[in-house]
Amino acid sequence: MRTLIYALQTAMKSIWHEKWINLLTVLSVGIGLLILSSFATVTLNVDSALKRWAKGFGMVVYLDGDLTGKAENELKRLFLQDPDIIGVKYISKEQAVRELRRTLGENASILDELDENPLPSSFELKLKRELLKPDVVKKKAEQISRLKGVEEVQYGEKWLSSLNTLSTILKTGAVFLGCAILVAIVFITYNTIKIFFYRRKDEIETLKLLGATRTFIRLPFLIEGLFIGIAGGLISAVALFGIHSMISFKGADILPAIRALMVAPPMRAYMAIVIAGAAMSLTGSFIAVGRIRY
Amino acid sequence: MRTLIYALQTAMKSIWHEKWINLLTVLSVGIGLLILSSFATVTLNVDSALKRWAKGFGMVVYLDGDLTGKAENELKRLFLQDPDIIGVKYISKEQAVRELRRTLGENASILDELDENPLPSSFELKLKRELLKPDVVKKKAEQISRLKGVEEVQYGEKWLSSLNTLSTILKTGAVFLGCAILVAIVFITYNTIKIFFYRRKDEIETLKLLGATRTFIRLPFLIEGLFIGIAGGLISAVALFGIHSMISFKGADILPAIRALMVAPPMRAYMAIVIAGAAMSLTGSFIAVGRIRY
Amino acid sequence: MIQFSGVSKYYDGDAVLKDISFTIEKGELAYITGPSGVGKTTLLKLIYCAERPDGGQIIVAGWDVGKLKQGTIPFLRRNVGIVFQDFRLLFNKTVFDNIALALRIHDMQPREIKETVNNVLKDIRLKHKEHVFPQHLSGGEQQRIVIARAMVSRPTVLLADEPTGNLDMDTSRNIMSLFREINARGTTVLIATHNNALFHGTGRRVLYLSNTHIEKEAVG
Amino acid sequence: MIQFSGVSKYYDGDAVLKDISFTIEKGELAYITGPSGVGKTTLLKLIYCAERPDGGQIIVAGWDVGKLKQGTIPFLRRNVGIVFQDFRLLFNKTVFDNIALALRIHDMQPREIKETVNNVLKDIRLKHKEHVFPQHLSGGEQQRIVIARAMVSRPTVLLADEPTGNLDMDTSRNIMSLFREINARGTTVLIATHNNALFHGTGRRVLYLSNTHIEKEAVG
Ligand SMILES: Nc1ncnc2c1ncn2[C@@H]1O[C@H](COP(=O)(O)OP(=O)(O)OP(=O)(O)O)[C@@H](O)[C@H]1O
Ligand SMILES: Nc1ncnc2c1ncn2[C@@H]1O[C@H](COP(=O)(O)OP(=O)(O)OP(=O)(O)O)[C@@H](O)[C@H]1O
Ligand SMILES: [Mg+2]
Ligand SMILES: [Mg+2]
Repeated sequence: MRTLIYALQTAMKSIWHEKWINLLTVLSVGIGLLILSSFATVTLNVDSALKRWAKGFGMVVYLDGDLTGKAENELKRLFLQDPDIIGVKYISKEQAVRELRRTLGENASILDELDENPLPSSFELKLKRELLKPDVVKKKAEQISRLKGVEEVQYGEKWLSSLNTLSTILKTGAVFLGCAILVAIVFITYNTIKIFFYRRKDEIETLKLLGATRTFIRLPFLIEGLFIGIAGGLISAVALFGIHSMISFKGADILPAIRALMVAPPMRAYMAIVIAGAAMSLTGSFIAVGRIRY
Repeated sequence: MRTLIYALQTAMKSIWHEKWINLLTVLSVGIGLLILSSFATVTLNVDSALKRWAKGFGMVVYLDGDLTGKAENELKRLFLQDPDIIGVKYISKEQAVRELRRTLGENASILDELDENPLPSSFELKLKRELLKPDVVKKKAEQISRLKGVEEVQYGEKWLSSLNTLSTILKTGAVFLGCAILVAIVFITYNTIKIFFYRRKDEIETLKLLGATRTFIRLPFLIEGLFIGIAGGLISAVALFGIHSMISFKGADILPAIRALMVAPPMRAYMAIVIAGAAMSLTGSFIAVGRIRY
Repeated sequence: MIQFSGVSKYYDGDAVLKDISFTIEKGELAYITGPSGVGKTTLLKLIYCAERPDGGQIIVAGWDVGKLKQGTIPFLRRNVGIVFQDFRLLFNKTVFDNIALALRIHDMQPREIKETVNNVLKDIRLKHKEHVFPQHLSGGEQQRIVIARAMVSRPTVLLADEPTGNLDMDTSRNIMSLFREINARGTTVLIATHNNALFHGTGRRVLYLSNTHIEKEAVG
Repeated sequence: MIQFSGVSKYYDGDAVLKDISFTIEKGELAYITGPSGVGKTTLLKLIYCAERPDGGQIIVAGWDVGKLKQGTIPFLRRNVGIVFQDFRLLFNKTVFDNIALALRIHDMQPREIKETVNNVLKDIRLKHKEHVFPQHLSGGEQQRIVIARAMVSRPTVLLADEPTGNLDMDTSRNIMSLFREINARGTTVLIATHNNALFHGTGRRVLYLSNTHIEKEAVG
């Protein structure tokens, strides 16, 4: 108990005495954590955006112009029974024209001149999320296009594969960057605690000879490392919150949808940053202090 | 001269002897430089993309349907004389229909049913780059819309202001991140060199008493710092090149335009990374070694 | 209290101590002497477990020192006060804190520490240097601080390695009487020195070390 | 060679040396003595500019030491060999490299360094410990290495602070004859010690330091 108090005193003295180097360490750790957590947030956001898009991803099945209502119903039943398809939406010729009119906007007046509706009726199918892999979708589309009464199947082939690649790239990048920064943070703390350790090397040698236990020797360094990690974590949590708020505030001017789209890191995530910082710094300190041999 | 050789020997010995900590320092410096240069590259790319878009930014001036050819020519002359306008393109009713046809794609057949062309003729104006500020463009648009024979002026108001904000945010972010990482890199080297310095503190005190000059004492540390910076810079230059190649290769699958759009960092930029790394690390070492007082 | 039975110690294949046996009883004050490089410091290091014997058995205050586990070593050392030949003072702590440290390690209460340290500073006549840093002390003053630190925790065994190497005759006499005082209070004291003057006429036991073995044992 | 004129030195307001004047001629071998804490080390430090005088003038080998610029200090020190009371050996270098360092600082060629160091190692009878690290040497052996390092660069002035504190009588005599030899080759030698036996009967000049001033000057 008195050992803990003494260790706290020693750590506090050292933190104050070496305030500049400690401050820089805390800032470096904070910057590292901030980059890490920002990148994680971006990945999270992009991924959730991708998921949303994927959710909205549909296949459009254009029907033969001369298909009877009965045949159309038959097809609909078929689609509804298919376990891979989770959503079936029928779009009649009339709805198709209305949509085109909306797309044309100002120029919609040209449609008034038409005598007959040239657009086909269609189904919009939604596939199960699990199936949204480029090749699976392609196979499904071919399968459907071979059905009787189906004129053509359209889907965003390019986009689907792009989204998949982008998501993979981002996640791989996040893992790599994460590891790199993790190592860097552990190392930065290691480095600083090692400096303190070397500064007190003679002292430690003497303490050992005077009968100090390992805990007595190590504790001040570990406390100091813990402090650095927590302080760095807090700084980066605050900074992340600030940046996030700023972007969702400023960003809303650019793209009003951004506010709805953006996933805010939950409270737990902020705590996780601080805890991660503490854990990394503590690890660094542990390695820096090393095995103490008498 | 012999001092330099001896310093090189000492530095080399230290680099080898402390290879792990040196490796970690080099990696940390490399990661920092990589993040910095990646961000700079992204900013550069986004900025250049923005500039391209801005270059393509045009105002569309729709004309009254009943305007005579002479009146149209009069307007054109007016636009050509305006120093703010650098490009004037006339789009006749017929061209407008052709463009719409292309936009409609498959559904273009509906246009066949039209007896008369309902689209107005128009001018596409390009403004000087310097004027592409949201409020300036707005004023210009109002001014033009007041001209006789002009039905309406359209331009991407939203987009223009978005691009501006995005560019500003990115540049500010780059500057902030740049400073933060610069400080972090200088600090990481400082830290490592300081460890070496403390390890040899007794040695240095003794060297001073034996009559060693400041250069003799300092040189090995500076050489070691320089080595760390150059190695870190090389690592991050190679990594940046790799990532860039990978993205422009993989990315081309997603968005073929990406290859044309992407600005590759020039050879000079890679050299700059190495030099910047060396400079930062050298600065860190300099601070770590500090003023030597006898 | 200290018992060597057939102890040997080799450095890089060369024997420094070979088959050494002797016993220092509880409450004794004894000397080890011999020329430079004979192994006096090595012998003391074996006692406080800074070196391990290559053969034989060492018992100190009931501990079998040669077989001590790493984690147990601190507890042996708390019973052994050491005056190091190379001082080992902490230059970033004041004289007071240097001595107090030995007591902090013993988990003593701050108030008690203060009193005890002040007393011992008076004993070595350096109370006025209490708040000074060791590097601002003369060699002799530093030596006295080391002695103070070794005895402040009232160890059961006190080892002193060349405790008067930096002291003039007057101060030496003063220090030696301090050792006698500590010894009188029950502490076993073992002093390593090459200075015959220290033990001449004291009537204490002297072990003469010479070429890896104890050449003779006599009364000083 | 060494000339003090009215030199004073205060530490925290207390005078350690006050209005001290003396001259050591070129080629002389002299002693400074006095009890522990009297200021012997301080006086030597003033000579090699580790401390600055608070008054008076010190001339060493033609340099006005008190007014030396930071950048010039190394060049003074290359002319002064020092045997430190606290040794200051480098524990991460072998005995050979410790001594060679003094020559590297002097920008000597590697081949020449090797020869010179080997010769001096023979002089102090530690050639067999050439590749050993200092922490593996006994106190007395370390002391001899420090002496070797101080004289290997053939300085014009040699300062020795308690050079026999860790040595037995035999080794001490050996070391003292080394000093006489160096002196005979033309080096001015100044030895600070509290050990009267060192200068008794040598016929050399002895300065007795006592309570901030030179109490008397006599022939040993
Ligand atoms: N760690 C070590 N490794 C190798 N050799 C060592 C080590 N420690 C001591 N020695 C050698 O062992 C011998 C005895 O050393 P020790 O320090 O015990 O002598 P000592 O009697 O204390 O001498 P002194 O009076 O000079 O202090 C010396 O020759 C020394 O060089
Ligand atoms: N840097 C310093 N700051 C303050 N006081 C100092 C400093 N250096 C020495 N002193 C004090 O000055 C006095 C003289 O010290 P010095 O080391 O010169 O003595 P000395 O004659 O060498 O003694 P010894 O024989 O014990 O080595 C001592 O009382 C010491 O405490
Ligand atoms: Mg010894
Ligand atoms: Mg002294």
